[in-house]
Amino acid sequence: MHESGEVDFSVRQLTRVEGEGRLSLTVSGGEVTQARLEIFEAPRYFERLVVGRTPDEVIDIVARICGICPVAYQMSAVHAFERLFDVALDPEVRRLRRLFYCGEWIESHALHIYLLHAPDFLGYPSAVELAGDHPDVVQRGLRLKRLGNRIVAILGGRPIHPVSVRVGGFSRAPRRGELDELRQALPEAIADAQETVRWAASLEPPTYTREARLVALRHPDEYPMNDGRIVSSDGLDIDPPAWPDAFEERQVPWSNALQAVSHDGAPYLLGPSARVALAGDTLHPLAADALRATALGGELATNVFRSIVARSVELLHALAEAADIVEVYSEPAVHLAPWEPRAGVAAWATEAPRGLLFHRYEVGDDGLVQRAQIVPPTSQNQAAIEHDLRLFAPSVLELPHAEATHRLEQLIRSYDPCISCATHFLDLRVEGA
Amino acid sequence: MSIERSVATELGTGWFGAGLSPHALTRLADCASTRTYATGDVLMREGDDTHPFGIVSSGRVALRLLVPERGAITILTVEPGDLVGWSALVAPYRATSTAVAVEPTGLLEFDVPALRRVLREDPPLAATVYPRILEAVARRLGATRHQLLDLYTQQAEHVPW
Amino acid sequence: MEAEITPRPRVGVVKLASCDGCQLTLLDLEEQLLPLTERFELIEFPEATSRRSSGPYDVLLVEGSVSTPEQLEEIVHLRGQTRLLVTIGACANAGGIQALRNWADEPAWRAAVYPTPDYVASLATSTPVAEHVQVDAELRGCPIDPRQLLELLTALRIGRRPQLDGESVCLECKRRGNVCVLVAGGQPCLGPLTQTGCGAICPAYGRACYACFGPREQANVPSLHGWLGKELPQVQVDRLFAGFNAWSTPFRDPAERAVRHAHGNAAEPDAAGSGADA
Amino acid sequence: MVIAAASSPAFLPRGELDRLLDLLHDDGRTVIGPMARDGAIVYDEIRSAADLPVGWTDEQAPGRYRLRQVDSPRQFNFTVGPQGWKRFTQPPRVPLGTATRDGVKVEFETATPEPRRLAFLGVRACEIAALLVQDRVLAAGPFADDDFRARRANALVVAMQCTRAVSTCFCTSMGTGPEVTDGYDLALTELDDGFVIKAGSQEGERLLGKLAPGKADEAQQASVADGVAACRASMADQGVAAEGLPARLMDRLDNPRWMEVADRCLACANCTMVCPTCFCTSVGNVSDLDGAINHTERRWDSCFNGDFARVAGGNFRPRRQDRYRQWLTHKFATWHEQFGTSGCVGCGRCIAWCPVGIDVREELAAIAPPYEEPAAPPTPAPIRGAMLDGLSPLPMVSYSPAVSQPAPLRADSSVATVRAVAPETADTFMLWIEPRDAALLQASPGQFVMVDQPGFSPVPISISRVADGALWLTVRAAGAATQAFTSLEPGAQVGLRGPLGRGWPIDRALGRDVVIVAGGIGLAPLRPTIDAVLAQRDRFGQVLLAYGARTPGDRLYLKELDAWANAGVEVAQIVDRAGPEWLGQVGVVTQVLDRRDWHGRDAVAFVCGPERMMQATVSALRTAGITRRRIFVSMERHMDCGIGICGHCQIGPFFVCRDGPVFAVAELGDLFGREGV
Repeated sequence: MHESGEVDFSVRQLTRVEGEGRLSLTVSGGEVTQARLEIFEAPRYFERLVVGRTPDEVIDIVARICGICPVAYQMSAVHAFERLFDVALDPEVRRLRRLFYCGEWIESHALHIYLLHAPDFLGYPSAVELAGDHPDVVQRGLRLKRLGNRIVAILGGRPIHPVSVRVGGFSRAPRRGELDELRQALPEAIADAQETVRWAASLEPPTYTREARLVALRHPDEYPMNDGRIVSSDGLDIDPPAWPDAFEERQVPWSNALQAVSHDGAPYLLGPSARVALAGDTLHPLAADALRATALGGELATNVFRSIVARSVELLHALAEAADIVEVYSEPAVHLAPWEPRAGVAAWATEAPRGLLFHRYEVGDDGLVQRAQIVPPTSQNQAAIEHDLRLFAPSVLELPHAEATHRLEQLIRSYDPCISCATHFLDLRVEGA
Repeated sequence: MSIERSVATELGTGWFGAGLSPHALTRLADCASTRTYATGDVLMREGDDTHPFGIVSSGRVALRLLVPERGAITILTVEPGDLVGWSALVAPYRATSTAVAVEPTGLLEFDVPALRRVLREDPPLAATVYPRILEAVARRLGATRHQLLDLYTQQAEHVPW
Repeated sequence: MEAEITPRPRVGVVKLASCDGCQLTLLDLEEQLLPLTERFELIEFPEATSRRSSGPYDVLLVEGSVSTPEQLEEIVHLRGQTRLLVTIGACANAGGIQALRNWADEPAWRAAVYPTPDYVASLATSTPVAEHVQVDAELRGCPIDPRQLLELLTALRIGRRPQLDGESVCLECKRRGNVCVLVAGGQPCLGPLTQTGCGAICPAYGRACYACFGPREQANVPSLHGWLGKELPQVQVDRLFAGFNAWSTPFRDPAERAVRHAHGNAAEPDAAGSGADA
Repeated sequence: MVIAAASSPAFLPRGELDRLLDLLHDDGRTVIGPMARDGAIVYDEIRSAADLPVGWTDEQAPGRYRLRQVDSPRQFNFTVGPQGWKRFTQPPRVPLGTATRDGVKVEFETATPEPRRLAFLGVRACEIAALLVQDRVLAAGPFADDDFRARRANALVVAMQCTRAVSTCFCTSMGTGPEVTDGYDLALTELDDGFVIKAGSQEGERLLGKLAPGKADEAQQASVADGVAACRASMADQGVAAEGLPARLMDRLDNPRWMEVADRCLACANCTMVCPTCFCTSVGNVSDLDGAINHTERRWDSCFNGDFARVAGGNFRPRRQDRYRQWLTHKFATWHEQFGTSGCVGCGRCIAWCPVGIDVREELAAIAPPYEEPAAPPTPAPIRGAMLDGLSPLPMVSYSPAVSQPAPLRADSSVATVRAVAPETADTFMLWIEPRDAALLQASPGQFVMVDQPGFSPVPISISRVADGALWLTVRAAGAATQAFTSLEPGAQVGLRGPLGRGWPIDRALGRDVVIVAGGIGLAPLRPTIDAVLAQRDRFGQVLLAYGARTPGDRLYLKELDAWANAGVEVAQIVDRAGPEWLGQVGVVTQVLDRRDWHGRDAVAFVCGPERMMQATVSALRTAGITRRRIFVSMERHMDCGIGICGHCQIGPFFVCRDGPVFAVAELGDLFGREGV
């Protein structure tokens, strides 16, 4: 149909993702010759901003890398330092840290499922229009999102860039009574989340399957968040600080975000789909049942458009686990364990809502950071996204332009990319043979 | 004779002449005469090298400056009892504004060269006259300062919308 | 009811160099979100909607600092498209944490983070929006406070002056009944110099305020700096100001000393950097 | 009864303290007492003696407070913490009411206080003194705060005498402690094994009767006396020279030390927040998205805030040094004139909790040291009611001083309807409103009203005339709220509160010459006086109206100016600048007064306009022979909320909204025209 030679499709900036990116895709004679996700993040040099700062200052600073998942950044950093300094956490504090992370997962997943992703499946430009026809759906999403924010706010003072995470625990632990509000709200929220899984599973995805290399944390007796080992679908199993032994960052001319790949250059996939696939056996019973009921288990890993289901299952898991934690919670004996700085390498990875988040800090004798490396999930998923686009593009080229580009945007949104970066365009350029 | 006397009497009644010795009054009266201006008459123009100096006895004189684009702005009015044209006694003896009668105005006007001569020749007289002129000028200065403050304007608080 | 009779102001939400947290605060208004969209027309908000508009806007909420050549062009263009421009958050108001590079050797930093620095286009500085175009109002904070955002929109709608106090954090801290972490805890708290609006969160959570709402009017930095300097080394006190509002005028001197102390001023030998150390 | 009991103290063994708490609980009281939390002693709910901070003691110094555990059975082994009882008698936030708007209709609903029954446990002598100061400030006279009254009436005071002091304590020099002398229901003194207890009120008697403790033996009474004496002795060298301090302080308003301390002061307001007597507040609005429902709340504010003195006419205390001086002079000097007591009780909180350790004792010693012998006479502070001296009263309009001019503390506006809105000049307009309550029409010339639009802060507006059932208001569209008036349609409703304040003493002008000098919009509050004079022109001597405006176009009431001239008022108009078409006077308003002479004439002057204009006018009038006691000025530009006790409009010992806006220049003394007061 493009016999007239060069046809130039273009749509405006990629929307409903945190941050913006541009994709340029070149097709010659039906062959995709180039598929690039171009990230033009205005560099903010966080790896340098943390140099010369104390561990606690670093925790405040790295949160600002992302307004959607600040807790993840605080968690990877605080665990890295606590491991280097051999800080023994009060078990209640460890539980609070999980509750804290649950809060962010709930807020972030609800945001993406209902406000960013759902409009794709139901054909609306945004949740605002969606709310016009399906108010109950959007209200449910907002209710869930609000509860996630409340959890983070109760523990950390505010939902965005919370303030209480310190090396050794929290600057303040909530009194048991302060969690009553959550005890009351969680049962209804769990019901909402169960409904969310059913509803998400009923959304018709484009047909597209592929095998991908999956990577996630895995812990013998809890669903991966702050703790565990890095495992992959092809047998990798390492301690988080060993991340650099298995992966590396490389820079490509078209992106301000470094891309992470295996040393052999192979892309890999992080996030809900990967976690469900690699650690599904540690899901909360309620989440496991809901997942089983969808009968989509296998497809979650092979059809990226189904990530919304994986995300919903994790949303339910986070709520169910949060409910368990607040039920048994009692104020920790020591909410802030004492610690002494020590020179060395502090490295750890935790599971951000979007996938594995690796931090590595070189700490000097003065206890100040000398060097830092931060590898966000999206920069690790980049290569996988480009790989997927390459495979998926041919199947949409014959579609009407609007539909084709919509599918491509949807594919990218399925990854819930978190790229705090500057404004650019998604260009779909097709050159005739 | 009778004219001079009336001039002297008139001099004596205003604040300017009040307290002046009979001698002083006569000497001043000798070089003064009454004169009337009709509404709209121009007593002097800004920059005039020679211009009248006198005491307004009735009516009102407007002192104006010409501002490009805004036309003639009245910066001060001279009321009965007040001096007009004081610059005639102070170097460079050039009119500092344009003076226009905005009402039929009576002026007790001095023969400036004569007055200057008298003041030069009679230091004691000068010593009683100049402070009075200084007082008038000082009062103008004070008034002008307050006008500069633009007291009655109040800047509205900034509301972005 | 009012919503129908009055025309809906056309609102845009855009970002420069930032973390998205401040614009996310709009979505975090949750139960107010849909009522708001009935009263304001969100014509541009890429993070939330695929419906786009390049203006003109009645109100434009701008997040983020100006840190690339493109952003500089963009903000000048956007100013021309909007009646009111409101900066939201420390990045837009003061340059953000990334403004620390304003005292450092930017190419060296770039080299330290990126193996091939030339691929990256970036200005040497990260600066507040107000350094480039006129700003009509600002919401402080890293991130902004949802109640203040709501007050701003409400005031805009009612036509009143938004009630955004310029007082110190201490008043709200005391109203809340917190115990002063500086006087009773010996923690270096910037609350006395910091503009209120957050609700005195940090002291309420047992830690010192780190001035994420930026300096308040007539912030007496030298006095508090001197007082804290009696207990702490100067570099440590300086570092307190090298935070999310480091580039704000009252904080600049100590912040600059802190950055220079941490980085020196030249490209460092190790600048080939962590980005490549895999 | 009380006396007898007080004279024969009893002893309550430590173990039986819970019996007292149970008694209080049985009376349905919530007991508030000391607790160790977050590194300080704070006041919170005490369920049993176990909640008390056993073994904790405090160390305090300028800018420093530390709690320390010591080996002691005592439960009250500390002095005052950061919080005063103010927290419970005048809480940080108090809902005032709700204003609703539905189309043109408005409604105002005032919140009614329903305080809990409380018992304050462990109230120190200085804190009792503070409660008594609050009583004078918030509960005495017509400006009483109902909310405070209710809370205070519901609180029982269980005092605790101090047997130790810290370095920041100076109650002895302020004469407020350490002995507990009055203002309590029960008073305890802690010994190692228990408490010596006495009653100080009928209620205390009753409780003591139920408690039925044994008598305190000599040894116990002796150790109480010794303990308190030792406490007093320990404060010997850490006081304030309070004798004659008010006059000394007001005499040192220009001391360079004010600038020096301003260099250290952070203006963070902590001193005022922890001060048990600081009472300043502000009113905030919380509106729904449409401004239809607006909740107003009153919250703690501070004279250290940059915008605290931002009132109708601008910000009168822009500099830190102005604010520190305002606080210190009010607390230690003008407070006496306002409330017959010092505002300071010597608790030392402002010293300990100042983030940079500013010590008021040091500042007072440096700024207002005792006079060298021979004592130089301090300039007398302004005299209240000075305006009445030398003016024989003649009955007509009864001229009422502030105290008989009650104004409600709560923002309970009543509904009024807009009859018409019309432009008057380029930036001013006329607003005619009909109050639903006719009482609001009973205004005397010079008074003002608060006009309240739901969602906006109320605006003080001087009444420019009361006629045919409406208030005539002349408004300058200067801010958002006044701007909003311009769009009001006839029939629209607004809230109205007042008439407020002390107006022009027209009755004092009977049989005398009257000089009225108005600058700009300052003519508005003076128009009623002209109306009053013309109503009985023959009862006054010569009447001069000198009216200065910026330009001819900025003059108000053009037609009336001519009418007045024809009715026997000499109307002299003068403008700052004019074009050639203007044939009238040009210059400043004082030129109209130049060379006029009222010496030996019986004249009274009424002046209203911008500060500088009033200053120039007053000096011109004095030159012309009218004394400061016969020159009355309206400080209307200082007005803010018209609540009578918020502190925003304060000038020296006066709250302009209730003591003014009209003052005799003699009353204001050298505060008139002074910068930053």
